[in-house]
Amino acid sequence: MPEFVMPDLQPIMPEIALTCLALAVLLADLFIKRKEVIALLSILSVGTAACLMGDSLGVTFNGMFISDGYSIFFKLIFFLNVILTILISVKYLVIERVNFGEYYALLLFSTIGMMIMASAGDLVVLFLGIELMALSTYILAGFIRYDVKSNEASVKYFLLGAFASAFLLYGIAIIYGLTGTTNIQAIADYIGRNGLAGNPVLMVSMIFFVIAFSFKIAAVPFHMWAPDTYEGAPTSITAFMSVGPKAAGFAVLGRVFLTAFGSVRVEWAAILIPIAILTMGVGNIVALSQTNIKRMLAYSSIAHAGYILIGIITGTLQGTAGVLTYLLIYAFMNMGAFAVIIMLRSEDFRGDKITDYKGLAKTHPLAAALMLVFMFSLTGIPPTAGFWGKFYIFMAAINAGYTWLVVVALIFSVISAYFYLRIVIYMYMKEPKETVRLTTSPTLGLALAITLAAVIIIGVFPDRVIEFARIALTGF
Amino acid sequence: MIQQLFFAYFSAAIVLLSILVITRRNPVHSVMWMLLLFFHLAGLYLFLGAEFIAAIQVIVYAGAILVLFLFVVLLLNLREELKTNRFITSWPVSLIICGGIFLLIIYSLRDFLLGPIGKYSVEYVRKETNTVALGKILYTEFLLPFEIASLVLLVAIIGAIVLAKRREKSH
Amino acid sequence: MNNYLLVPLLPLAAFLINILLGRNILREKAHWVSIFAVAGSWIVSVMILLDVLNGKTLDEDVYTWIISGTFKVSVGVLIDQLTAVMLIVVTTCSMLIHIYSVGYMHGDKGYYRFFAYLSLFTFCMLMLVMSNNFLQLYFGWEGVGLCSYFLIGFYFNKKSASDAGKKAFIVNRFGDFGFGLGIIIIFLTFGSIYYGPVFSQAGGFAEQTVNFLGYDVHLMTLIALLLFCGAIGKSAQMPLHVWLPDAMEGPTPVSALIHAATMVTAGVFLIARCSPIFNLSEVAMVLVALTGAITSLFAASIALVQKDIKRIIAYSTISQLGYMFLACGVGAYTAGVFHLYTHAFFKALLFLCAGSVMHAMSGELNIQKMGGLKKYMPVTYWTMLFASLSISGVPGFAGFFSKDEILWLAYAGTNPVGKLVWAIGTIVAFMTAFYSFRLIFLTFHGEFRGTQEQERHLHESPKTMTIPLILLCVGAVGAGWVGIPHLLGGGAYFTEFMKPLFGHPEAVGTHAEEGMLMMISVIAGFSGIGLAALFYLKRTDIPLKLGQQFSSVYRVLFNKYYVDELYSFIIVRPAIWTGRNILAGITDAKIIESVVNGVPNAIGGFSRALRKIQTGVLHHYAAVMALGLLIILAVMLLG
Amino acid sequence: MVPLDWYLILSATVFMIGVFGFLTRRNIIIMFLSIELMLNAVNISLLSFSHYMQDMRGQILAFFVIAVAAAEAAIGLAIIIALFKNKATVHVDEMNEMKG
Amino acid sequence: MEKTIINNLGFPVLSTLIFLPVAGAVFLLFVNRSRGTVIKGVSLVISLITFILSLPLFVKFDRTTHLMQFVERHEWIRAWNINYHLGVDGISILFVLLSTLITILCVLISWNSIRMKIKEFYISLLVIEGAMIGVFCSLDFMLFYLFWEAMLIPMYLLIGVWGGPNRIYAATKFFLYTLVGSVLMLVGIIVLYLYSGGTFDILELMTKTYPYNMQLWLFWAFFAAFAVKVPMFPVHTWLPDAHTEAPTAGSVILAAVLIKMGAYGFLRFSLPLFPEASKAMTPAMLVLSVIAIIYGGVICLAQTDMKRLIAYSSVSHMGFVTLGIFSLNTQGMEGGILQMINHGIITGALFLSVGMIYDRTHTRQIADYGGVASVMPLYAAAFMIFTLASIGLPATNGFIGEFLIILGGFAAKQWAGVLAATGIIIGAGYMLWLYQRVFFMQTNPKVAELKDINAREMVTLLPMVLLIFWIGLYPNTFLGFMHESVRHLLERINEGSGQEIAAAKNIMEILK
Repeated sequence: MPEFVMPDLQPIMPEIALTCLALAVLLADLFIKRKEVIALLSILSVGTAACLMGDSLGVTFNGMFISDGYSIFFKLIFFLNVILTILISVKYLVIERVNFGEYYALLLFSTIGMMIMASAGDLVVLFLGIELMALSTYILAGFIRYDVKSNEASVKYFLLGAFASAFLLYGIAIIYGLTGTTNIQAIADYIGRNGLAGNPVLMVSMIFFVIAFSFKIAAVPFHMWAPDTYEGAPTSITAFMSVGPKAAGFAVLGRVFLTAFGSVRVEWAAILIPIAILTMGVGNIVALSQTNIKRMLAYSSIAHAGYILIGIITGTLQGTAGVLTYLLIYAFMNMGAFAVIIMLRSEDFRGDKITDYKGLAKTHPLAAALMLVFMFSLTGIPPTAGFWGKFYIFMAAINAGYTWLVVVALIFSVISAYFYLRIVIYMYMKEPKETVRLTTSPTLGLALAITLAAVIIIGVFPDRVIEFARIALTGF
Repeated sequence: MIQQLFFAYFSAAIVLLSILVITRRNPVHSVMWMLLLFFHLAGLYLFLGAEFIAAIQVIVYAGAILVLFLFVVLLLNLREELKTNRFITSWPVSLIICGGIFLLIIYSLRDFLLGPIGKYSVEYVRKETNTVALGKILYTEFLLPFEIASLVLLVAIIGAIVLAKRREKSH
Repeated sequence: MNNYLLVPLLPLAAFLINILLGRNILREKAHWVSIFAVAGSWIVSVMILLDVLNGKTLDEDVYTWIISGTFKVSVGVLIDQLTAVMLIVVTTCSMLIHIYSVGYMHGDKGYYRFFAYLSLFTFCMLMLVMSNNFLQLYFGWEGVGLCSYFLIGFYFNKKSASDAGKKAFIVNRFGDFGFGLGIIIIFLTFGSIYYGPVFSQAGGFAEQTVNFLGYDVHLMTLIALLLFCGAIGKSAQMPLHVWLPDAMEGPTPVSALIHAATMVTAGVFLIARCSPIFNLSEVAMVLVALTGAITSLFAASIALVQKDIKRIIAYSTISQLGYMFLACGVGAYTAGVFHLYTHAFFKALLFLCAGSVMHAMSGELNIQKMGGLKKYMPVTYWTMLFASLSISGVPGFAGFFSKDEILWLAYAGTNPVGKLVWAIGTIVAFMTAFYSFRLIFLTFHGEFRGTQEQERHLHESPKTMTIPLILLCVGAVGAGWVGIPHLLGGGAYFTEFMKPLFGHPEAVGTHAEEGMLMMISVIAGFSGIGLAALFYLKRTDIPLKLGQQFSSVYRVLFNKYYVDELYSFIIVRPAIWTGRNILAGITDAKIIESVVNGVPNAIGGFSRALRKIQTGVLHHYAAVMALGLLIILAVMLLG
Repeated sequence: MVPLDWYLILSATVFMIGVFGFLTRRNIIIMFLSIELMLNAVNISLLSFSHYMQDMRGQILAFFVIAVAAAEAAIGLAIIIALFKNKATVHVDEMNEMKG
Repeated sequence: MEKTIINNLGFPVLSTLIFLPVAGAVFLLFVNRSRGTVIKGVSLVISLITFILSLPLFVKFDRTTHLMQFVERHEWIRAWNINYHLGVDGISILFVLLSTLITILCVLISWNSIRMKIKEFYISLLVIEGAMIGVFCSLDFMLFYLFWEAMLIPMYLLIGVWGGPNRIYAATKFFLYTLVGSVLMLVGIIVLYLYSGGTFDILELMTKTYPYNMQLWLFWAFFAAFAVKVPMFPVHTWLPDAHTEAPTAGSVILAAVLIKMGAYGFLRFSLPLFPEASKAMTPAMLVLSVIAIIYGGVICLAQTDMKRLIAYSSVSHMGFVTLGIFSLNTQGMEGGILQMINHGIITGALFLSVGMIYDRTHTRQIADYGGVASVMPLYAAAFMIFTLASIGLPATNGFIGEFLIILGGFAAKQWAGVLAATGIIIGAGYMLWLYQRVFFMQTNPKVAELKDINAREMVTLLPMVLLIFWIGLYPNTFLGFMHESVRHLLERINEGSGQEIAAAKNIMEILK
């Protein structure tokens, strides 16, 4: 008969703080008219959470909540993601005429969900974290209520999301039945102890997990929602989704598969390798023939998921570190790209067609130059940050003996060069048809400055990031 | 023996009702069948010694969620629904896929081995009622998930408001 | 030593000055620089000759040109009898022709350019003859080729001229291809490309056979023949003779200097220079002899029917060069060089006279349209007459002695084909006499057949042109006297002079035989002259009749045996055709590019096809997910 | 005593019926109901596990499932209403503004 | 890890050479784009300073050792033991100098011909210069790869933005072609790194020996990258397009420096790292080289576009270079390296010249010309010199290189030498034909009014002319740099395997 003992709240402080602050933001929205203030508040609350994360190492709620380097790194990515999203949203929401305070609150809740996912030590927590993140994102995707595309985006995302989480639940149920526990570590021990490796039922549950997580990271063939949702959702949310939930998905994927199913790596690697190849292939190849830049970046983000999966497949610390690094870098460069895209949006102009970028270098050299950098970074050309992400993962893969997989990945990345270059071609090598008017704002400028600086600096001095990723994984 | 019969009835009913739920043309009917289905499920749960969940199934699920459905269904008048066809044209393909998956799952279940037996035997639970036992775990071991669940519900509320409530488009 | 270097450097300086300042500053005074330079090097050459006569030879490096591993070569100077003779020939002709050009090129807009090129040519030629190693020789070799390219194409606005220049250069490249390989193999054989070590070690490899491209060949033969390739090209021997007739597009002084007196004889010089190697390969010798003989016959036969005054002389040059090769082939290097030396004078003279004629005829070349010029331009007439006598081998004239010595040594020499080539040589002697005098008679005797205003404007050329003619004429007549054979009570000084280099050519035969052969060749010469006189002075109808009777033969001869057509058919056209249709058309455009562009296009198509899956219908998305699940389950559970 | 497998088969059956409904019905509400079916199927197996393992966690899980189901229902129906406002249809296959 | 000679000048010369242009580019970012002359002036000054700063290398270089000189070494990425490690030896130094010189000329030649996006143009140009020098100085594989790839971006823009009508196709082709090659090299690099127990340091990697099979794989992986850059047959088809479409400066840089990187890569990496594999692959390489020589030459005969013709001639000349390199003996290799420089100078000069006349007539079609010599005598003279150098006339630099290469090639494989020599004939054929069609014959009315080259253009061409004769008449200045490094490289290749192929000693060895 366990007596109730107050659990140690130190590790979970960031989450708690952020939750309270999010609620505060929600309330503040009621009597603050200037939404910029709300945005500022949200950023501050994220900042607070980040500060609290400093000394939050530890495991609590009897193993249900793990705050280790791994989760902290991911949380940093989430913070980064949400802050940049807020920065690029401020002006954009006004343009889209949906300038409501809930937006920021939901962003924060979604972030909390991701944080919980990252440090979930128990499948229940994990599941709830996913739901928290997902539900908020569904709403955000459909945030432009009067816009059919936005509706459609959120409907598709929601229905398929619910569909996928049903599978996740089924998986959890089965694993529970097999092991009698939902604690990830315990599952790992149980599988190890009772030699469940190769048990078909375990396999089935594992496959269900694969589906659910693949859905979150938009891996082929569970990616179908991504292009439509990315295209329909508000651009700022597209940016948000293309980084945050994806990263969170990888967080849980890594946690579950490397810990719980660590002992049956061979099996799930056999599942993930084809998925990874398909993901890179479909993502890169279909992106070639896109006409809408948001959609193109959707496919590009699918492709990137493919590269990152390789890091997971290796199952080594090096590979995992690669995943962390890649996601961090990806956050910067993708956010940057979306920031530029948002600039083109103005009241009377959607500006999400690739053809809208014709001659941008002539009309707006600076914006074009920024886009150039981000595109080359996404391609992975040194000396941009994107290169080091790929490099890290590929090195890990080769080290783990997956040289052929790396060659495949590299071939696909060459293909990807083509559609990233298309943007450059349009911007630099074609004549502008009509002059697009850029809508800029200080916050947007700030976001661009941050991302650009990061892409370049990490590109030239990646040492810090790499070291950080390595340190984060000590004891994982 | 009696148990088998009991189970046989419930399972048969459940399967039948589920089929009805997804095949009815009129959503109202579907919801109704769903309602009936939930009661049967509740019964099954009782049979599995989960009184509390059975109760929730009836009160929350049937009582709240389904009614919500009903409201929505009635809110959107669906006259044309009754004319158009209910399945997408390519439903046989889906049928094959589902059948395949089903068979494979069943096939895998052959060698299912159950996890460790815990202490909550029927007698043990009967000593302190199911609800109490549940509550104890819920508020000690599963405190964190419980809190998170509350957050989830909160988000749901906000979301519902944001999406559904009329509000003049802010400048 | 140092002043020896003046020989090549003065012309070089002249070239630089002219090319840099000529256009704007010197203009029509350009010739002074060149003439003084050449005169300077002529004087030095004479000093060198005297030194050599006093038995003072020299072999020194000036500076190191290339070092790479064991491969080392410098720019150096080698002075010996051969060099000395060549120096005299080159500088003398060059100087006289420089002077002649002053009058000939007067008022040409490329005046300075002309003299610059002449000086450059002189420089290269001198580098060639003074070199002490093969690579420097090659340098001069290509250098003179370049100058001839420039000078042939001097009137570059004329297509024919620029064509001819290009042709000369490329045909020569074919020869140099072999020459270059020869040098490489020499280096690989001897580990050096200096004459000294090479020739001294050559004996050691006399019997060496090596595997070349899979065939076992006699090393020395291989080297000799490769070098001979170069010689053939430069000296316009068959089958690479085609460029020389076209080279007549250039100004006449050029034809005289480069395509008669000096450059074309470089081939002969090369073989003479490499006699130690050639001597070790009988095969090579025979081949050289035959090539020479056949070429001379072949060229002479063409010369019989040509109408173009310069072409006639050009073909006669080819045939005379054939003579020299013939000589070398039979081992009579001395005779070959001797003929080279005499030929330089009378052939240069012939050309200059032709030039003078053209000058008077305002550029007319067709001898059918001339005639009776004797009274208008006596100097030209007499000098040309002497030259023709000399070339026809009329006793006492320069040509007689050299030609005669060649024939005698061919006959009496040890070369297996000696007798044969002697026979050919004699026939050629006859033909030579015939066409030379055909030229004289048609040009200077009889009635003038040109137009009225041409006739009105006929005149003797200016002093600057006639004086060189006279001077050369002296050479054409007297140059041979340094080599009067013992038979005629001469001292055969030339042979003696050359002995240190070539030794004494062994000839088995009595003075009687020698005398008889001499008679035969003299008869051949005179009969040729006589026949020409008959045809073109008395019975001027015969040639026409013959022409009609043997029209086919006539046509073949007139069209130079269609060699040009043949080459363009088997080499030039196929090359361009392959380039355009096979390589550019098929390999690049069709094969490689179809891959290079095909792959992206295929991917693009695939992409468009793959897009179709994304139907936008939610059910399909879910179905795809389910399908994925099904496949994974199936593979993992059943597979 | 009913063998556990029966329950599992039942749950699988219901689950797949739900999946089938989701894959084939055009009406968004019914699709949604299908998802509810799937969740309930999961609950069946959870509870049966918990019963046969004599372990409470299963029930707890089922409890959370229901909670989440409620939340999803709220959001989902809200989304449906929002959609219906813009585009008076509940037929999901008619929403293909975005494709390719 | 063998010792190196630390930079003995007062300042980090190599870093300066690399980053001064980059800094210049950054500075240009902040110059108002309307101030065209300022931009040009700045870039001219920068490139001049860079050149002047590169001269100490030329003077202070110690020719008596093969060791790396002017070395700089700083930690860069500790995690992977990647270092910022620069240095030059006899093989690379000349390319550094060439790069600094060529850039000046490119700035000059673009002075009036580039009219739009001037700012971006000169920024790209300077960045390229930095990257080029970086490639030749890097002693760390990742650093090398970084510069190697970084080069692509500005070059891509150079072709794509300021190029001819078909520029986008050409630029994309160039970019993807090169990328395909270099990604395979990346795999190779990583494999090396892991095998060698975690170092990217080239000098350190060179001290190790690798199993034969691995060598083979890696050789081909690197081959993919280098062969494309060279370009070797059959992956040469990007070159004609790139050259034809690129602006003059672009073509010059491509021809003069960029395509040298491939051959340089063979020398610096393939040969010393995979000696056995290289030796095993020599026949294949020689065959490809010979094909390139003849193929490139013959195809030139079919060209109607000047730049395209010169581009294909580059294929042919680079064939000579690779032939020399893979003849694996002193003469061949030194000839190869020298020929790289020569080709840089000659073809660079040819493209400069074509650019000059293109600026006047805006046509590259040979048919549109004729008789130019009579209207532009000076230009014709300069072009003649370059033509002669290109067909390897003695006393020009072309001769030295080609002769040494043919000598080396013949010593390695007779047929290689003989076939390569035919390339000289073909070369004379197409170049002289080109010259005749453009400069000789009746003056084409289209060009009757042209003005002769002005002072700026003369200044642009003069250094090339001087270098052509300098190398032609006294090549030892340049060969002197190589001897030690080449000797050491050959030792490295021959160590292990018994037979000595370093120097062609006696015919009996070669003609057996």
